[in-house]
Amino acid sequence: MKNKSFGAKLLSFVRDNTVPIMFVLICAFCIPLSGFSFSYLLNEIITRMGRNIFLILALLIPIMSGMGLNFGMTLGAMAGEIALIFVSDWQIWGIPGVILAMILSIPISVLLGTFCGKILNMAKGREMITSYIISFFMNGIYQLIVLYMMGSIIPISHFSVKLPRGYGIRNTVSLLNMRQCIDNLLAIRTNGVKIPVLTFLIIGVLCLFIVWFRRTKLGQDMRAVGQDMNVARDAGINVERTRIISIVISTVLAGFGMILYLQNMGNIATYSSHSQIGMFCIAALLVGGASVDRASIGNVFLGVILFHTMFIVAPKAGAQITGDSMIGEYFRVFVSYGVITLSLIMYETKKRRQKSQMGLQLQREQMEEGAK
Amino acid sequence: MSNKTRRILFCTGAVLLLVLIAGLMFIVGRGHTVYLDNKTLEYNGQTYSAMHKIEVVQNGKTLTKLNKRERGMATNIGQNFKITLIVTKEKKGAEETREIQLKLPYSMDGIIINLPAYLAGLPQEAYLSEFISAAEQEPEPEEALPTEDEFGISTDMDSTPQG
Amino acid sequence: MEKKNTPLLEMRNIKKDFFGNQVLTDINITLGEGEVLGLCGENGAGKSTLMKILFGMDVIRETGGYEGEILLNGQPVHFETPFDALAAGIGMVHQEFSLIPGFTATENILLNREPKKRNVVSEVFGDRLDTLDYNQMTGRAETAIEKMGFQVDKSMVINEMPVGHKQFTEIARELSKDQLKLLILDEPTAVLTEKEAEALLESIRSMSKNGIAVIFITHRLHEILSVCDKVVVMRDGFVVKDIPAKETNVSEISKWMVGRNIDTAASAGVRDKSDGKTIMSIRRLWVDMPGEIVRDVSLDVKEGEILGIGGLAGQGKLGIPNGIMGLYEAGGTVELDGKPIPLNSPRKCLDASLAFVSEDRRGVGLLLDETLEWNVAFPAMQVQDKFLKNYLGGLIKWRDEKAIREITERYIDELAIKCTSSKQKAKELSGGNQQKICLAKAFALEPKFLFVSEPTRGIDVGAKALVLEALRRFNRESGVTVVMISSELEELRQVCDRIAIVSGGKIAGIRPATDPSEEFGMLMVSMVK
Amino acid sequence: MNEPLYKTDLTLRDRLRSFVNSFGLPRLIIAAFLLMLYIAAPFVGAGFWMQISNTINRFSWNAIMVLAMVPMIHSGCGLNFGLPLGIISGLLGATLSIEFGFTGGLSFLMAILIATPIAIILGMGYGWLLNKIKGGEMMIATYVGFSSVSFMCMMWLLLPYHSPTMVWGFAGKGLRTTISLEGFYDKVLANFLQINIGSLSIPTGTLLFFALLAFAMWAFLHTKTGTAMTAVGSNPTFARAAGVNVDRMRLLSVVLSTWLAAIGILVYEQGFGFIQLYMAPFYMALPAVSAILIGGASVNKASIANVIIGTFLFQGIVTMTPTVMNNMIHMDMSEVIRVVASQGMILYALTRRTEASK
Repeated sequence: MKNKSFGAKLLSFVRDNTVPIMFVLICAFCIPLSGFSFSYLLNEIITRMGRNIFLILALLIPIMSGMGLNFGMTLGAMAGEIALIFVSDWQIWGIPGVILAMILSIPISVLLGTFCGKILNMAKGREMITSYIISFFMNGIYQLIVLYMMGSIIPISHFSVKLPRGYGIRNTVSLLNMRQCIDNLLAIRTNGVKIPVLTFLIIGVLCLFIVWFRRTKLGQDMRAVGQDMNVARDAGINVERTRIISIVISTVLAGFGMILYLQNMGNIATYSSHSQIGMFCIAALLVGGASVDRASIGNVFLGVILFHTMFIVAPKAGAQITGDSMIGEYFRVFVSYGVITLSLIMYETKKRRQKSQMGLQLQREQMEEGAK
Repeated sequence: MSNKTRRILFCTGAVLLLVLIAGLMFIVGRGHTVYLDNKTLEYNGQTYSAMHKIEVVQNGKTLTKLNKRERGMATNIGQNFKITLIVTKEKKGAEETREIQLKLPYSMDGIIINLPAYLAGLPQEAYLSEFISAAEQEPEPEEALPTEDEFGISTDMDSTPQG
Repeated sequence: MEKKNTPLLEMRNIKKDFFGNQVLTDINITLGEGEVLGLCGENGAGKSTLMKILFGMDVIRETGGYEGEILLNGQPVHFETPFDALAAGIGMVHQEFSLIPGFTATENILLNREPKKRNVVSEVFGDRLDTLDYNQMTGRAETAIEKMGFQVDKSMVINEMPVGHKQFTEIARELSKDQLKLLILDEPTAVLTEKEAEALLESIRSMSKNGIAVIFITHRLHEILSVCDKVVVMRDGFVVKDIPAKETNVSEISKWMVGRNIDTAASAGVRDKSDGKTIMSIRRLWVDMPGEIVRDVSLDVKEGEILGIGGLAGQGKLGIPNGIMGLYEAGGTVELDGKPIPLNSPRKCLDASLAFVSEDRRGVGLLLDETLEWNVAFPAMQVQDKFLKNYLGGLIKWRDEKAIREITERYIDELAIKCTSSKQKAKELSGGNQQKICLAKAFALEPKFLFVSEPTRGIDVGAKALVLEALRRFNRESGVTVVMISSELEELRQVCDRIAIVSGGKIAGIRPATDPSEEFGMLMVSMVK
Repeated sequence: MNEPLYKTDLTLRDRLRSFVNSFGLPRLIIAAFLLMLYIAAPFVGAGFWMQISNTINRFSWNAIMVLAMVPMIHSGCGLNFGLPLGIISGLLGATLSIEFGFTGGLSFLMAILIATPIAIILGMGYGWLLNKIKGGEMMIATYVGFSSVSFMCMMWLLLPYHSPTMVWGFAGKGLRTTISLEGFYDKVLANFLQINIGSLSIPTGTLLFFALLAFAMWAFLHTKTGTAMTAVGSNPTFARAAGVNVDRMRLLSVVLSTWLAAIGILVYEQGFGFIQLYMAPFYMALPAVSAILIGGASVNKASIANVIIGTFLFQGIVTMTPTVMNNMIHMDMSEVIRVVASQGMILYALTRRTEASK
């Protein structure tokens, strides 16, 4: 009985962790092919961890409240970008600039998050596709504001930000003056590996916040709403409001995350930085073994490491195998989408697998009765 | 009800605190680019000639060494501009270390400071002037707007910020 | 523990109608502190409506409120929402579980009433950011479980619990409310094993000792007798009997439940077809229809008869036709005219000339967004290639709109369906007319054998008679064998030749429709699970 | 339970409101906006007939891809966000036809012939998948589309194409991002019976081809199978109880949709004059989805009229906004308007309650 259960355990472990295991294999295969040195790889991964983890953590709370993968985190990213545009226009540099941008992003994020949450409440049961379309819709509004209203209606004056035509923001806004200001403070450098200690501290604080948040009344309500909206409503929990709050928190965190991300990158690609960020964060989270209805901080860390290792080594490895560097580029894009597709399929099939078990049980019962 | 007023109090307190921090950051974080000139300047009929060499040190790091008629650049966050100058007045003359500290005007992005004039103790309007960037005056050729495909949705996957 | 002066609960002259349909008339109930009241009655007798009124459920308000008075401790009360009722000390355990599947028993017991601790953040953002006090939660859950007297693992996640324990968790939740004075239990033993049910009765007794009054709704009459102080029997929206439990017995109660004041005789036209040909034989059928599970049913249907299947709700009578027609997973053997019918395949059943009018009119019976024409003609078109014009040697099967309109109009006339035209959308019709469309749909198939499930549910009296008459005519004129499933025994007795009663998922007995109602009543409660 | 309502004693305002409700406010705004554009066009100097013929041209390119939405909406699979899968079949047909050396009108025919089996096979796989995940179709369809496009990005590089018109000149392998169709099937349909009156030019052939397919679709929906498909979408339980194989109907609808998408992209290419590979099909589902919604369809109801009206309105906005807006306010806000209008429309449709009324 015992050794059998070990085999069964192994099997169920593999089944529950298909995606991470697949990624470990891909990475194990690609790393030697890419020929990168260990310290280079480590440095890259640590940089990307500092850059991305905060953003990905923003996804956890909507998952907790049963709203699935928040493709609407793009909205938070937009809020962060708008805040950063203002800050660069005012020429606030360095860490004060980052702090100011974060404070500035809060009202914008809250506004966008409330909007998103309200719409998602109208589309219960298909939150994901709706939040996905919301991100496109808001992208249009974002363009309207940034490309046409900034400089003409909203005061923007600095030449390094504004387009020469008099309104609109440049394609790229340089953040040279706050580039890696947080990463570099307290950073430790050894053997060509830079560890951005302050960034990790901030991430640590956020992790603590999430752990703490789960133990609050609101966190408990969100978990209840996430598992069964009707029961939660019957118990007197304001379901709609709880869901909106969860999206608002996610949006605000995504805004902060985007600011941290961009201070590391050192410039804003005004019209495209945010457009793919949701997709990459979601892919990374899923690679870490999360699913549409369950995700932990551990998934986030594992996901970032595996996903970005793949991201770094794939182009080089692809070039090694096929002689064409574009193959690897396309491969990693394919894998990102593939992972999300796979996770969505697994989630949906799991939802309906539980059915038809009762029938088998009845049949068994009757057979037992017949045998008596 | 007192619970509610208490909450409102705390809430406004928190908002005020954030606004306060934002305001503080707004002042503290203002960045300036300071251009340091080692150039001869005429002021009120007097000539203040350039030094032979000035070494500019900021936060213990040497930023630049200026020979005659040269311009150096320093960046500064906030309005307190503090540098150390190691001045050699004439060729083979003695080195003289001067700590200087001056208030930068908030509204200026780029500031030119004429060091000989400053070292001579002239008033502010003499040594300090605003730097107007060339880029700001001549409009650049229109930047390419975001590329759109037939349907108006950007498909530039390759320009993902991840790279 | 009886205090005669002011009873805990007094319901006076409660009346309620749904859109002119009187469902409760002059209900008077009194209940003292710590008393246990057993409430029984057939489905549709008005038990749940009464409890909904008492518990302030939204449906009551949305359908125009109720008449009469409810007094709690002598004070008149009027609950707008269940939360008002809860605040006044009334708790209710519903038939469907209201539990969060991924939470532990403790978390569920204290759902939305968790003890909290203040902290810095909650001072700013409000008390929803208070942290939960887990120690106190465990303590309070423990107290509630102790009060109940049945040990439930308080740290076990609901998902992993046996069904009975879920039920007990719900009860513990109600008990954890300090203000609780009256607990309503709606068929709590339906999901319990015998042992658990015994434990539940024990815990009801202990609640009563602690001064909590209990209203106990169940179909298991012996339970009522063993635990209740008094029994209230309801029928057709009236209280027919209010009697101390000691003074009655199971057979009396079941008689009151089904008996009519004027015992409508079974229809004059009852025929005895017992020596006729067996057209359908069902052997060892099981059906997994949630809430209507069928276990090991064997049944023979004679050609040309109208067989009624009756029984209390949830006992499995609906599962029989749904299982045979392949709508729910089923097993066993079914033969029609000696030929076996494959289960789990609706198409094969329809091909074998079976037809089914579902009890779920809006979910299964109709295409609400389509025209009446489509609704009537669709199955016949799909199954028997009727109402089609063939082109290119049958390669193209074109819808024959004219034939479809003709057949629809024929049935609109025959069944007196009220509509603006045959092109009207099905969702715009009233319930009775929708039901007639469902019948028309089955008639259009011209079946040899027809299942009709709850044909009169939710329709008014006039329409009821028309529908039943149409069925009877269809049986007499076309010689079609009809199996009619209904919760209303009187209705079955009017139309059917024989009536089978299902109880606990099994056939409890088959009697001619002429047998007295009490016989059927006994059968109904005989094997209740 | 409610007797049918007879709307006779309603005030004008009520009627107006019920009209707005049934038609949908966003749709009304979009139609009014387009009307305004047409009225404004002559005043700002944009040639009216030019605009009309532009709109008709773009209509003829896109209408079939919008038509591809119809079967899946009918069978209750929702909006086909997985359209790129069908587009890929079309692209494979197009490139293979050229690779095999067909030219002129024949290359178009061969492209259709080659694309058909590919579309059927991919559609069957896709349909099988969608049957496994009933209820979550739209999100998964979106990502099936994305994954397949990014997978094909690799394939375009790796597949052994050799035709010099298609591969990168310097490497000798790997397909180019855009391939000119000159000498192949550039405008083969459009030039057939083309009508030119002044600045108005009508691509009769393409319109006829669309009309043919639209008629076929209309006819299909009037057959026994088509009726079953509609019933499956309207109420799957009813259909099952009436003996219809729900899964097979859904599968058929997905295959049909995929095939129409394949044909749609070929017609688009013949009008546009180029084959666009790699990431080009990525977001092609969205305009088609919003077009049919603008035309009056909902997530589970659509008709041929919706296709025609919707494509016309959508393409009208696409062609009119840049010129008219540019001339009016000297700001090219067309992209923004397009994005906001089309995504807003999809969002509106998604937030409507769409389950069959109960």
